[in-house]
Amino acid sequence: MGYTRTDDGDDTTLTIDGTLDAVTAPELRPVLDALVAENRKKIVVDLASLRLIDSSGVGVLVSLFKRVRAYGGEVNLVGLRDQPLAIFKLLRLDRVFPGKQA
Amino acid sequence: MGYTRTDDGDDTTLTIDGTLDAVTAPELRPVLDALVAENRKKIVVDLASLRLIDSSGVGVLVSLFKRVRAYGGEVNLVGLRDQPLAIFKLLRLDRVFPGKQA
Amino acid sequence: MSSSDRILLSVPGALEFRDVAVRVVGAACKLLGPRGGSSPDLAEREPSARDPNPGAEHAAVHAGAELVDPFSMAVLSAFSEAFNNLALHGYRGMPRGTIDVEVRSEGTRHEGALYIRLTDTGRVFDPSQYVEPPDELPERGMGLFIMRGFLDELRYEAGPPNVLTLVKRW
Amino acid sequence: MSSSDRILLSVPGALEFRDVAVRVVGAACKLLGPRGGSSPDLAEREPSARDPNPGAEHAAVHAGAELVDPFSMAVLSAFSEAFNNLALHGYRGMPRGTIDVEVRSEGTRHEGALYIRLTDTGRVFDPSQYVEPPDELPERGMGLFIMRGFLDELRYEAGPPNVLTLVKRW
Ligand SMILES: Nc1ncnc2c1ncn2[C@@H]1O[C@H](COP(=O)(O)OP(=O)(O)O)[C@@H](O)[C@H]1O
Ligand SMILES: Nc1ncnc2c1ncn2[C@@H]1O[C@H](COP(=O)(O)OP(=O)(O)O)[C@@H](O)[C@H]1O
Repeated sequence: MGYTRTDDGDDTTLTIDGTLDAVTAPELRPVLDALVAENRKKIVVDLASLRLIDSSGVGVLVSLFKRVRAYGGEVNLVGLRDQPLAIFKLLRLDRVFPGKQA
Repeated sequence: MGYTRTDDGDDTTLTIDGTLDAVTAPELRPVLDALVAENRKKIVVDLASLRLIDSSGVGVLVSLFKRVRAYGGEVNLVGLRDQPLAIFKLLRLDRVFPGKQA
Repeated sequence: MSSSDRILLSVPGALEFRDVAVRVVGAACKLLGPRGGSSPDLAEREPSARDPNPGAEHAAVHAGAELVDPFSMAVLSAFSEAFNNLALHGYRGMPRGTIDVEVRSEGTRHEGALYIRLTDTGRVFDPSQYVEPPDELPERGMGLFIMRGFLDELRYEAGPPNVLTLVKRW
Repeated sequence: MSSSDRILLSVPGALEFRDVAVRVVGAACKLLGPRGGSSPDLAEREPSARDPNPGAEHAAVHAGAELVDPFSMAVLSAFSEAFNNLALHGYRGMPRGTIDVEVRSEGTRHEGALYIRLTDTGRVFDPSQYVEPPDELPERGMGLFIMRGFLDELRYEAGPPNVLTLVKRW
């Protein structure tokens, strides 16, 4: 799992690639906690290079979504495809998260 | 294993990528036999994208080398690196085949 | 390729061994699954299973291809959750044992099934007893839901050793 | 990670299963080898073994990284030849059995060894009886030379089952 965070004024783009799973999701947690601590209001998570996600990976993204929503911000997912898209569809989360699929 | 053959007048460049091993070397044999049947005299084998070679893979390249040399042609290897380079060095074939390493 | 072909893997029951297990199951999907074929009548199709297209082979070597093919994708997603649960819950606070994985298949080109047996010596946990669906915005409890969603059948025999079998048909 | 950790794989003794075996041994080099560490004093190094650099992880996931690291490269090159020989010569004209692979390691961060045992039920072939060096422009007979060149030790116990052990120290 690798990530890059890019801030552009109020907008933050977080690009995550590789595998987001029980091993790597804890490594991403501090990055997400920082976004929440800084009250970032417009967050785009780009998953076009995400190869594999599991329930732990989904868990950290849902947790980000809920916390950001709680202070009135929004999280958009873009680029979902292949295995990650199938998981989001199965969990019916593709409709919860706004954002375009790849 | 994948390959591309490019002819440019008398020169032929054969690029081999992926894995050249006991499974894939037999797939390459007809391609090499064709070069010999056509009496190609200046052959460059580009191995820069070759990831893994084993003794069967080395065997088909040596066989090409010997057959082409027999009718006065030459085979140059270019781009050898990583595992394939280590194998050629161990077998002392890096000195037999002319050609630059990557 | 014969229907008695099987692939066995045994690793310590810890998360850092999950990646190698996922790779083996990914390869097993190709070798024993609907494309690789498990029955003798599939043997003739084998050469075509090797893709002469360098890009495709590259993808296969690079372990990405199976995440696009829907059969492998479903199997790998379910298997990952099963492995996680054993490593994280099954062996929590217990002496670390192994997770043994056996993959085999049955059937013809047109119809068949892949069976993945996970054997562990951790605590007993029968997934059929756990039926809570995850809430609308779940942060946990999605693993079993994913397994059920992507598989045709989930069998459990309490041990020791415990045996969980994932069944995916084609 | 503890020194009793081991990875076992069992596949049919045929070439098409070589790729999955090579991948498992590649992963084993990382998990049990000099970087992954087999002794308790290596446990603390583990987080650094996970590379936070996305490019590097990409490479590792894509099974290419181990072919650049000299330890893994030597082990994988030797192992590939050993597997080939069993599939092509050991089981030729015999009922196809399995090739069982066990990888374990011993030692500390500074000094240790990786042991790869290949067990088969094919014909008996003691590599120490085969000492012909390949000729200057060899087309075959290089496999054992490669194994000897890249390993520290090659052990053989005639069976059935036959056990060939590849030893690589660090
Ligand atoms: N092998 C197991 N041993 C013990 N408990 C388990 C096992 N697998 C699952 N569980 C229990 O079932 C619950 C639901 O599992 P799951 O749906 O995979 O979600 P998660 O692991 O995200 O909590 C877990 O939280 C755990 O309490
Ligand atoms: N497991 C085995 N069973 C029987 N014969 C073997 C076995 N391994 C190697 N041999 C014999 O030893 C010879 C040399 O092997 P090797 O150096 O690997 O080269 P190659 O396989 O290219 O001929 C082989 O040609 C074969 O006759």
